[in-house]
Amino acid sequence: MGTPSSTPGGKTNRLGLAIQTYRGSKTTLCAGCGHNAISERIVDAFFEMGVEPAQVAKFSGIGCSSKSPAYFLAGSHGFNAVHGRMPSIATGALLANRRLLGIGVSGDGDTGAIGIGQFVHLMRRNVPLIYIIEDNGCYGLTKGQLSPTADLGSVLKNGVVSDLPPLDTCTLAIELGASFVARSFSGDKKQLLAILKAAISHRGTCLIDVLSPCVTFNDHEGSTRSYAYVKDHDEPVGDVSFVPFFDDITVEYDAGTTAEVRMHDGSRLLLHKLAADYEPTDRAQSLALLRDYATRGEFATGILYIDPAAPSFVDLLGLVDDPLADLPQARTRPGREVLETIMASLR
Amino acid sequence: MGTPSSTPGGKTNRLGLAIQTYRGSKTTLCAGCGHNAISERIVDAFFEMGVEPAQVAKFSGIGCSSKSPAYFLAGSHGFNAVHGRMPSIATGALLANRRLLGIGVSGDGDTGAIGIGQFVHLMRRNVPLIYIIEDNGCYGLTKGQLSPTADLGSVLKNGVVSDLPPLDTCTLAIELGASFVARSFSGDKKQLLAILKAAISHRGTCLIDVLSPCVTFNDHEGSTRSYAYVKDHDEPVGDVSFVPFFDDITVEYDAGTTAEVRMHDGSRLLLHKLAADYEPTDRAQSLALLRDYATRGEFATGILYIDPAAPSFVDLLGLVDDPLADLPQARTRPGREVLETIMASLR
Amino acid sequence: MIPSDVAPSMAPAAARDALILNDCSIQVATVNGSGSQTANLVLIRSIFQMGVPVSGKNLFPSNIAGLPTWYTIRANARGFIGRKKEIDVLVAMNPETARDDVLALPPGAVTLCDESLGVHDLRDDLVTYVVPFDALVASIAPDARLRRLVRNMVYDGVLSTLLGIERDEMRRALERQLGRKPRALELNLRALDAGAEFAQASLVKRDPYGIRRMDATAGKILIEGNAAAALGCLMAGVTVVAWYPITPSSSLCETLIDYLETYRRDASTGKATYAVVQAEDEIAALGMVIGAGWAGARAMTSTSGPGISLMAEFTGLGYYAEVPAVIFDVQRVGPSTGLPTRTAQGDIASAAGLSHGDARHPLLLPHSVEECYAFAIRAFDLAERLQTPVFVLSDLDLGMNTWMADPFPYPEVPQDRGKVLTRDDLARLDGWGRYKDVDGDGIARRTRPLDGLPPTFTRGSGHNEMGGYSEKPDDYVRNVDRLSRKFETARGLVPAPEVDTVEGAALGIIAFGTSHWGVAESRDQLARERGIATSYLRLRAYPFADAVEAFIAAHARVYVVEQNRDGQLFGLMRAELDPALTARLRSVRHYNGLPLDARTVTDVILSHEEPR
Amino acid sequence: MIPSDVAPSMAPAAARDALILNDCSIQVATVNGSGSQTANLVLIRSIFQMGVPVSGKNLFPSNIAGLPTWYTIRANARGFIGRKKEIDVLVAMNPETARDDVLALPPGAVTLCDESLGVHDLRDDLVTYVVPFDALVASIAPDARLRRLVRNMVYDGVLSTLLGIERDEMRRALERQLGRKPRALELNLRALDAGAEFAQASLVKRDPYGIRRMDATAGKILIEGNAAAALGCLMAGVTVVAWYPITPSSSLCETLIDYLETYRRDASTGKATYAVVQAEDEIAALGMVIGAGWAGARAMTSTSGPGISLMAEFTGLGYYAEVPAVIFDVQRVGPSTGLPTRTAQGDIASAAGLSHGDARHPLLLPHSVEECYAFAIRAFDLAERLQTPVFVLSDLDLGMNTWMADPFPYPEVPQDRGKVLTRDDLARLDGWGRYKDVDGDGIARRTRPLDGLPPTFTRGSGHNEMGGYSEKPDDYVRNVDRLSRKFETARGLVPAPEVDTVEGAALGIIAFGTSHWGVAESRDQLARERGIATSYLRLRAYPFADAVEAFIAAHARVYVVEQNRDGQLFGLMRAELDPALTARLRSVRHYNGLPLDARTVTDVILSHEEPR
Ligand SMILES: Cc1ncc(C[n+]2csc(CCOP(=O)(O)OP(=O)(O)O)c2C)c(N)n1
Ligand SMILES: Cc1ncc(C[n+]2csc(CCOP(=O)(O)OP(=O)(O)O)c2C)c(N)n1
Ligand code: SF4
Ligand code: SF4
Ligand SMILES: [Mg+2]
Ligand SMILES: [Mg+2]
Repeated sequence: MGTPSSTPGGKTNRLGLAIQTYRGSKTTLCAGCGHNAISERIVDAFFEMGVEPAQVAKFSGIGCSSKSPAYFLAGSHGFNAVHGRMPSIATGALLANRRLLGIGVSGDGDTGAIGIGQFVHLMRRNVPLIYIIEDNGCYGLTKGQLSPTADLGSVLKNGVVSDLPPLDTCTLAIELGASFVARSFSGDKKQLLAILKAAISHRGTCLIDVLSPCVTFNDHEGSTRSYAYVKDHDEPVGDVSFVPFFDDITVEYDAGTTAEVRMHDGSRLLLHKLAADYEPTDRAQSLALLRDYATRGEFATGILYIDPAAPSFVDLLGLVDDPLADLPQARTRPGREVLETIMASLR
Repeated sequence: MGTPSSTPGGKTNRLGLAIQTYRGSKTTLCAGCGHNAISERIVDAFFEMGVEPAQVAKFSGIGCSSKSPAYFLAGSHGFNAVHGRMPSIATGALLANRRLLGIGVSGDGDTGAIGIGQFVHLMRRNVPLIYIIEDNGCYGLTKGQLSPTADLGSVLKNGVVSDLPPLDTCTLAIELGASFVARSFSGDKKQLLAILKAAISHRGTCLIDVLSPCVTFNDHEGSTRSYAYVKDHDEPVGDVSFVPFFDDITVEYDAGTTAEVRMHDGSRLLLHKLAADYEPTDRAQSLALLRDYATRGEFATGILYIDPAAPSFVDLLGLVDDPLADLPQARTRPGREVLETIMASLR
Repeated sequence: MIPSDVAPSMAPAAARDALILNDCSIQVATVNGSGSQTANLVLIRSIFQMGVPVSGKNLFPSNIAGLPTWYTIRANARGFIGRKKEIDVLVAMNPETARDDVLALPPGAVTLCDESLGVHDLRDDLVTYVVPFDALVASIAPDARLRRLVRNMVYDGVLSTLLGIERDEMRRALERQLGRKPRALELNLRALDAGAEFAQASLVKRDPYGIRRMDATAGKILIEGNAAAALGCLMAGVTVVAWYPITPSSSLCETLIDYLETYRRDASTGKATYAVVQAEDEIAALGMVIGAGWAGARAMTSTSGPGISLMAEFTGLGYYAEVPAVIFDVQRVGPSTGLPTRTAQGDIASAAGLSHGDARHPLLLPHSVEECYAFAIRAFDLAERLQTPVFVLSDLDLGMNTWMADPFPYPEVPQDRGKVLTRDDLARLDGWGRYKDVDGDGIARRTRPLDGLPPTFTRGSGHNEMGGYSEKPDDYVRNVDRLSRKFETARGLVPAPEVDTVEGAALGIIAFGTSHWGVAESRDQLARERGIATSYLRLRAYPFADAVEAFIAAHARVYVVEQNRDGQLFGLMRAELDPALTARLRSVRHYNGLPLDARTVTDVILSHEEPR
Repeated sequence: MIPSDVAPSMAPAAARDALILNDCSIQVATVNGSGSQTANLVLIRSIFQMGVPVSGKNLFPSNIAGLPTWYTIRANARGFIGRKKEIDVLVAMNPETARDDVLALPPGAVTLCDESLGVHDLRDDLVTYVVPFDALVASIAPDARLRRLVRNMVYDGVLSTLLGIERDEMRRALERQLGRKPRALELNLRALDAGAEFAQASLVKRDPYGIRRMDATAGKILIEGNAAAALGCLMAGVTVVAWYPITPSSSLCETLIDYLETYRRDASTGKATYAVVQAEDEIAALGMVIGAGWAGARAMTSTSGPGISLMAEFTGLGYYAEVPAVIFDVQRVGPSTGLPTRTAQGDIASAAGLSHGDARHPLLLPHSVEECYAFAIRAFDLAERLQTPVFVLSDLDLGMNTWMADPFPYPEVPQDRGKVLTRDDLARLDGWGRYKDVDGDGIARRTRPLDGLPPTFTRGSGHNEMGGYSEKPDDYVRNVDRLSRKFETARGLVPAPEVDTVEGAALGIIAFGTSHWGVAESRDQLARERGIATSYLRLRAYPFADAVEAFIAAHARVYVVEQNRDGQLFGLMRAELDPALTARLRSVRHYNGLPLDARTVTDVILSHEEPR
């Protein structure tokens, strides 16, 4: 059973492949988890763009989010690394074989906490990788601790309040040199799909921060439908080990408008979709815009910044056209005369 | 022999201490190294502010810069940690004893490369620490490799060119939540001293990026006086293990103006001193300004951003007034009745 | 309830007549996140309340919801509450695994399953009870969503009847769980009754297992090892906690945070007498602990394998710069991410020598929740006494599972803050040097910032006795030789092994931590089944006490039992003890991620002792 | 130069009449950054050019300029070019250390010093030559700045006369260094002459040391171990290099970069057939290497102790997910920052088992620049053959110092890319599984992305033979048991020890890496001075070959010589080998940061063999 997709079956893409080819194994994430919706959009995007699955390498760290590469593109190569260190693994692999199309999936904990160092340097290098943060403001897999992207004021199950300013990974990415920076919401099928398709065409780091609700642990105080509420307000459920089933949250809204999304726990998310004529090529303007919306408590969504001409790390290193991994010994082991020259110089 | 200081001897400060009390042991850094000038300004600042040396804790990572805490404030406590991890050591110590006045010295490699993760999170927490980056754009102690703050286009001795955008630690610090962010030049005695004194009065993270020339390894191609030039252009020196002696570079210029500083290797640094009436309390404005100058290839110097009201990490944690380290057993070991209550609840 | 509906063999008396009393393992196979925790806790608690020694182990997947999970209860009158290899009673609730679960049972085992699972006639060598779960819950809960929740309580009811677990005790246990939620309580009570009454009405007892009231748990508590360790930290007077979440250690710090919030706010001001930081990663967590320890706080962190690897560099700093730190390692299966929700004792080798270069660290090795508590307290004293990082090596089985214990004693020994120099000391000492060995025990005196004593400059680079920077060969040697001497001092300070020497036993067994539970029962099996007497040394710390060599010397062959592939303790012993003695050692290793069971130990020992 | 000025005893013939020919250690004590490298290289090169076996060791501080540094040359006709404990000839150039330097000399040693240092009459049991450096340089260099630079060449000149080092060879060596800088060359030649002529004119030879032309270096090269390893990487065909600077390993990657730039650009396009990344830290460096190795590149990194600690987690991933990687560890003194510019062999224990959980890694242990080169090549083959991280453990002494060697042979064996599945293989295999042990050697077949073969999903979490995610106990055990089997396979593939069994010797010595040099000479001392014959096993890799046990079995006592405090190799051997044999092992440890010298080994062995 593959991840269901919104694209009707039967159709094939320009490679003649059916959408099933782009699916992965059955998800083991919670029902209603935003991460699942993102996997579906990845399936759609690679299908619609007609990418050969075997050309793709999937990377991830550790977390619920980082599990998702198993749930899309079963026909692609996958490397599920250690916590927070996906960027270095991806960098090495993409240098070793420049023909790979790299897509990395990380979480806000995986990227924002333990992995922020590698994040910073991957962005700076503009490594050609689609880097998706499935951003739920918490640590899902370890059961709901606060992550660095948690909103100021969000509350842990045990009452701990997030009292530090949230990290804005998009702002950082733009500051640091990523050449494609976008933000979306897991439930905005159309926008997310469009962004992913654009990212597939871009050569350089594509940082896509996707707000993605954790239905099980994201628990905002005061919410009337939060898990804490369910637990503490004498509903008949009463078992802390019970994970309720939720449906996906979806949203559709127009460019230039703001949508209010209600999360499973009752909290709200304000999304502002950039206007259709927004020109995302001016770094300073993008940064100002992000800051602007953040001050208003809104998330600007869409492609926030893009520099199509920025040289990627592979370009910078001036690599040969063939994958380094494929070079035969004749091209990687210098001849006898080279060794002899060197030896002579040391005599 | 202590670090010489510009303040005339003989005088004492409000504690009745002479400036010698604020000096450290003899520097082992190269003659002319900007780091030495910074140590001198630290001596001056603590002397002039009349800080009790024993109240100060000095922290550092590893690097030439990170050696410098030994060269100032011999009467203060010091912890020279491991490479890139000074922030966590300082955080722990300052939580353990909130009365300590913390000053950390790091390098651009120590902070910008291996230590960028801890840097990000220290800034975010607004830990009450004066965090000085002695920024020379290279790794001094390991003999001149490029650091992440190296200017685009700077060249290593072996010809490797820095082709990645430099990290701007001030921009990052402002974005991340530091409440006091400044930039200066090691040779600008007046400005650096003023900034340090302001930092001593501030409670929260003070990030001070001090441009500080490495006279031995900072080697810009094309420079007519660079070390590479000396080595390759047939001057009679000819020994690669020779480290020439240089004098300190000093500069004095007025607020609101731009100064061109000639480095030992012949390269130039453009410093723009913020106008006297610059209001550094608007985050967005500070960020825009930084970006502006950077685009023009200039460094804005002065206090770039300050938020005097931001709660420090110690405030956020709501610690008791006494240092945690000093709490007697009576205040840290709950009484028998507590244990009994807990035991009863587990029966 | 009409008396005549009760099948005669299922009267309460029937259970009392069971052949095997108070000795069985019960496994509930269910789905992660489906909410069986209440039912399982009620089950274990009610047995506990009946005075029967019991333990509960949760075998769960590394995800949040939807995957198979197994909860296993072991009840044993004689206190053997380690994992039993064989499942005696299976409650099959998970359609995905039911077939495999049933096929894996030993002949004669009991299954309790829903007809719809289609497993009730898979085998004819089992005692199978078919329970119509759907029908039973439908009768109590009209709402479909609620049905999923109370479904689990039904099996508790059935088991209560089948095994003779007193329903009143189940009710009490349920009230304890859901007392503050009347509606939940009522519904669950109804489910419990429905299950129990169905069993009385429709099932004929055909299995030999029964639970009967006894008196082995009076006054005892039930607690997980992580909570016990957290309590120890609380009572030790921890002041700085820096941690990074990781299974199976997270609940240690999370429980500690709860305790601190509740019991460690200053009475007058409400302010915190502690600081807790969720660090950005394990490197930072240990850095904060070392910074805090340097400044004089009692500081700790807790983690698991991957975190231990990341802490290697800072541990070396703590060792070489001599800074106290307490590190809990709740071990899981490695290497790398491994099996994050399975238990192991695989970090002992890496923790003992963590860091590049020459470094050795004291390890405390608790085997029980009591020791999690006591060793936590002891770890802080040792860390400050020895001015070095001290590890407490627990594991998932101990840390996250529910164990019975005597109530924890209030710590009677005052905090040992170690050799912290006072003004008077300073006056007495002639020429204090931070790293001078005045007492010959390798432990030098330290100062703390702001105590008004001469400052020190602490560093991970070379230093001389006075604490000054030094690259001199002799200074280095003098310093690290003193560190070796200090480690010798540690040998005498860490918890001594617990030795049970049996007169005339040729065989010895050495184990540590949770391996104890399998070993204790295995010794019983060896003695009862084969008449093989064994002595036993339970190691409680590293470095090894002299008693270890003495123990080996007193036995012809000594089995070293542990839960890792490479026989890490065995290797450490061979490396450090007299080869004339270590020649007698044999390695028994168990490393499939499940808690060690007695039968495995017995089988391996017999394969050596009675080879076919 | 007027012939009559030459003191008769100082004619070239005088040196030729020296009592101790071609066997001395010369130490130049100077200040870091003062530019003595040219003079020292000329000194060592000229001796080398005279056909005399020689080595040069730089003892430098962990800073850039202004602190004491010592350069030591060892010349020995019989090839014993390890560090000599005693200094025979001291050139005192550093005012700060001159007093200590002179006081530390053994009686009878030679000092060459400036009058202004005030050390020439500190002792009367030395042969002291006073040289007026200031006056001599003033006569050649008018500019004060230049004087500082040529000053060093003056001592070369003096030594040339005193020891009989042919001045023409010095000139040749100088031309080689400064050939492209005529002015520098000219000035330095003048300084050389000034020193030599001063000595001829004014000094009377009173010491026994001399260098005389022989023929033991013909065709040989001089190179540092790091450069040799870099050459090995170049010839191995490395394609991805990720590194982070750290002393003493930086020059390995830096030299490699130079070689790659020069010799590995595509002939037609000028594009790079390699990628080099200066990573943000060691964690990222190894991550990139593992990512690249996974994708099929030959990838390497190099580091030293602190980097090894930081690489623990990723090394575990490489081991468990089975990804090739080559890691050079140029060891320095730990733990923590320790003594960054001093040598040690202190990482062998941590590298062997790096990672939490159960993990074992092959280690290659070069003792010479030849082996740095050869083992670098071999490491890539082994890493790909074994699909695992392979460590090459060099050290500062080997890596950063200048060693004599035979020219390196061109690699005749083609690259071994290991079991990489081709389409044909796939057709032949029935049911390929990424982690299936088809050949029984523990090594499964892998695919590489874009080879057009079925993709794999690689992970550091539990997996089954098919590469699928699994938490099943049996899958885990089967997998890690295979990894153990693979390690057994490694035992047969890594470089075998080099054994020199001496008929009738009761004593054996085991050593590895640079400890070889002290041991080789110590064996000579033991034989010549005490008539004690010793056999010798030089370990070249871990895991231990069977020959190790055989060697121990053949000797009554075996000394394990190594450069760390804890006897790490000794401990590893005791842990893994038969205790009946390891009872014969004795540990000889040297750990003050200086390269091991023969006398230390001899003294320790004699203290056991001939106790007073
Ligand atoms: C070194 C290390 N530390 C800690 C962990 C435990 N851990 C696993 S996932 C995770 C956090 C995941 O959070 P995030 O990246 O936001 O992913 P989510 O589950 O929320 O999708 C942590 C801390 C680990 N696997 N490795
Ligand atoms: C874990 C680790 N990696 C590498 C090193 C080697 N190292 C010492 S200092 C340094 C860089 C210092 O650069 P910077 O912080 O800019 O200081 P500077 O010397 O330029 O003042 C490095 C890489 C180390 N000590 N520890
Ligand atoms: S715990 Fe949260 S993040 Fe993880 S799978 Fe469930 S809903 Fe998604
Ligand atoms: S090498 Fe550079 S940074 Fe280091 S002390 Fe010398 S001048 Fe300063
Ligand atoms: Mg998350
Ligand atoms: Mg620097």
